[in-house]
Amino acid sequence: MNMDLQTGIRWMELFNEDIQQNKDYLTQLDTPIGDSDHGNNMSRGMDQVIQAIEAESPDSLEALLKLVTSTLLSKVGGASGPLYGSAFMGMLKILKGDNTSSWDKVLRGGLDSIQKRGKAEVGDKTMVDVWAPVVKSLENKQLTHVVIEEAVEATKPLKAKKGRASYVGDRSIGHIDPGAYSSALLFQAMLKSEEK
Amino acid sequence: MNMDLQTGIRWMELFNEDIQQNKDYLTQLDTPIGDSDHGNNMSRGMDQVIQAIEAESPDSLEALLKLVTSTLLSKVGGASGPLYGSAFMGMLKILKGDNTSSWDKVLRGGLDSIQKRGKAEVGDKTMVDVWAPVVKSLENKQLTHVVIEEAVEATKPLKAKKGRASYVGDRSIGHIDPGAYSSALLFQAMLKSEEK
Amino acid sequence: MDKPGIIIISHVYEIAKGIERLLQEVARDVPIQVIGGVDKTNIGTSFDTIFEMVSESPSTNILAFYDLGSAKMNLEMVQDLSDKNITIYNVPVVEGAYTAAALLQAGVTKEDVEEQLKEIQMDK
Amino acid sequence: MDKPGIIIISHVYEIAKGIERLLQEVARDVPIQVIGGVDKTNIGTSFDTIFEMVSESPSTNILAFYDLGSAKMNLEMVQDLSDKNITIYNVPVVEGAYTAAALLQAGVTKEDVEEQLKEIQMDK
Ligand SMILES: Nc1ncnc2c1ncn2[C@@H]1O[C@H](COP(=O)(O)OP(=O)(O)O)[C@@H](O)[C@H]1O
Ligand SMILES: Nc1ncnc2c1ncn2[C@@H]1O[C@H](COP(=O)(O)OP(=O)(O)O)[C@@H](O)[C@H]1O
Ligand SMILES: [Mg+2]
Ligand SMILES: [Mg+2]
Ligand SMILES: [Mg+2]
Ligand SMILES: [Mg+2]
Repeated sequence: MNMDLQTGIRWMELFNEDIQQNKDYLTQLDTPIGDSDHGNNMSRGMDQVIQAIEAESPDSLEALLKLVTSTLLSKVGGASGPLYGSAFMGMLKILKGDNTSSWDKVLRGGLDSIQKRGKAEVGDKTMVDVWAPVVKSLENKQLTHVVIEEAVEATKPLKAKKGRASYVGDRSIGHIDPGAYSSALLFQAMLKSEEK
Repeated sequence: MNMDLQTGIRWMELFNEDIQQNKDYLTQLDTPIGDSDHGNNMSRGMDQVIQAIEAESPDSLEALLKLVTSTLLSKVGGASGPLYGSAFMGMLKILKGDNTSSWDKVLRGGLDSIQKRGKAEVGDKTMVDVWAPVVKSLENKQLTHVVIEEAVEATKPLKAKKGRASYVGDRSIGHIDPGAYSSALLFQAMLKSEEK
Repeated sequence: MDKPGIIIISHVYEIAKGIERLLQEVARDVPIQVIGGVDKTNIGTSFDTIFEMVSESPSTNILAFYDLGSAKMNLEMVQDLSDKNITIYNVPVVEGAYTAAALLQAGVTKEDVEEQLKEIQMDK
Repeated sequence: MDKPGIIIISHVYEIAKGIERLLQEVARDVPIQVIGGVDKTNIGTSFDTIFEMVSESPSTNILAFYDLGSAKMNLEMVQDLSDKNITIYNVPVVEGAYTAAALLQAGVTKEDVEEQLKEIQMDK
């Protein structure tokens, strides 16, 4: 995966479109096992990201990641705010350490930050259950749209151990995790941003 | 102790006077180890008791106790509301079971109700630390003003195990318990009601 | 109505109303009633207002949550004097009521809710 | 100002304001600041508002309480990015903050308050 400023901006634009289109679905997912706001949270956050990109015209990939970090942290609301904020902060940290880092290394940094912030493990039925297989597949140069779809479907039978879904215990089984779904959209958009 | 309707009304009048005179002191006691309202709580409650006696003219000791029970329960506010309400309810229950019950038996019923409601034991630094020695002394026909004074002073070195005072743990040591003090006023008034 | 309902008793009006909002967001089909303060401005709890709310409640199967011990004592007196089936839980008022509300909304039985609440019991 | 102060982060405006009232009644000399909701009407927590409150707080030695996990994550991010000394307690938000406030008012040290709070820790 070759990520640069232009691809990154394209990534965010595609992700925003998918978020806006899937806003109601994300909210639906967040209803039986949450507080019915993940769609609104992500819609608000990504709308602000696009506005910030237009207003600030970031001139490097690092500047873009910094903008995405602070915007998502401030504007998403809900648990996904600090989590996506941490994700992009973790990605930025890898790039700042070595701006020749491979993209899988950068995403690994993002995943590490999500796990450090939210303390979720694979299998806890969170966005980590999409980030982990996606990052691993990218490390093995085997990331495809199908990997991402399967990762999100695989959250369905899990019992939630983190977040608001964990309060309903066994009743979270049989439902796709909303944050996993928005992360799936993130990575689908990432693949699409290179495909043009 | 011979308690009847007239003595009982005199008891409530004397208790009310003492409560109103000691309102600020009770509030002071409830400040380092509480929320500074015991004086107001008891003042409001006893003022309502006197008003209710004037309005309803109870025609028996049982009717008086019933009036005192429901007024204190409804009007005192704070923990002392359900506790004093339970106390008089317990007293009423003994009298209803056998209206020739000795007064110490009646008060024992009141103490039992306070302990059933609040789960406090002797030594927990509550009103029970005045009720218990007072009831016991009365059973031994040895109740005097000094017994009551000493019981309330004896709450000073105790560490609170119940109520708001228990939240400050060791810091409750060295302070007289407010509910113990208002109960001391109750029993001082009871002795005085017979002394005329 | 035998469907389980939740009541919240707080010493403070705003705490009760705030918990009501928090719970309604995740449990819109669960009957939730709250009382906070002896009234809107004064901190404390009142036997009378709790008894009135319980008596008028359409629920006969009530899960009750409270903040401090004096609220519990008033609740227990209402429990003694009311025909309704009221169970009082010694759990954190916000976190416990939230857990119960989310579980009831998810269709969990009152008995299974109680199993979950046992895990967060506290000395109160 | 090194005197310990309390901050409360709730998902709901009224819960935060209500806890503030409850604590002020028993801890009038303890600095207490609260934030509830992303604003007065919307439920949630905001890194920005928490960071702003902490930055403007006269307290440098802060005991922090929160209701649900997402509030904790925002608090932890503020902890990372602020110079202030902030300790976050995984205790019931009402009962834990009340305990801390009463103890601080009684002159107990922050360390001894923490010992007491350990007894009511919970998975949050
Ligand atoms: N501790 C955590 N670690 C990782 N992901 C989490 C954690 N807590 C919540 N999430 C993710 O956040 C999503 C919910 O986001 P959102 O609805 O925006 O927040 P909230 O639950 O505060 O309303 C969940 O579906 C889950 O994927
Ligand atoms: N569980 C209990 N058992 C017996 N007495 C108690 C108990 N809890 C509190 N008290 C008494 O109530 C008194 C406080 O009364 P008050 O200030 O009117 O109520 P609150 O603490 O709710 O403000 C205490 O001093 C104590 O004597
Ligand atoms: Mg949500
Ligand atoms: Mg939310
Ligand atoms: Mg008091
Ligand atoms: Mg009070």
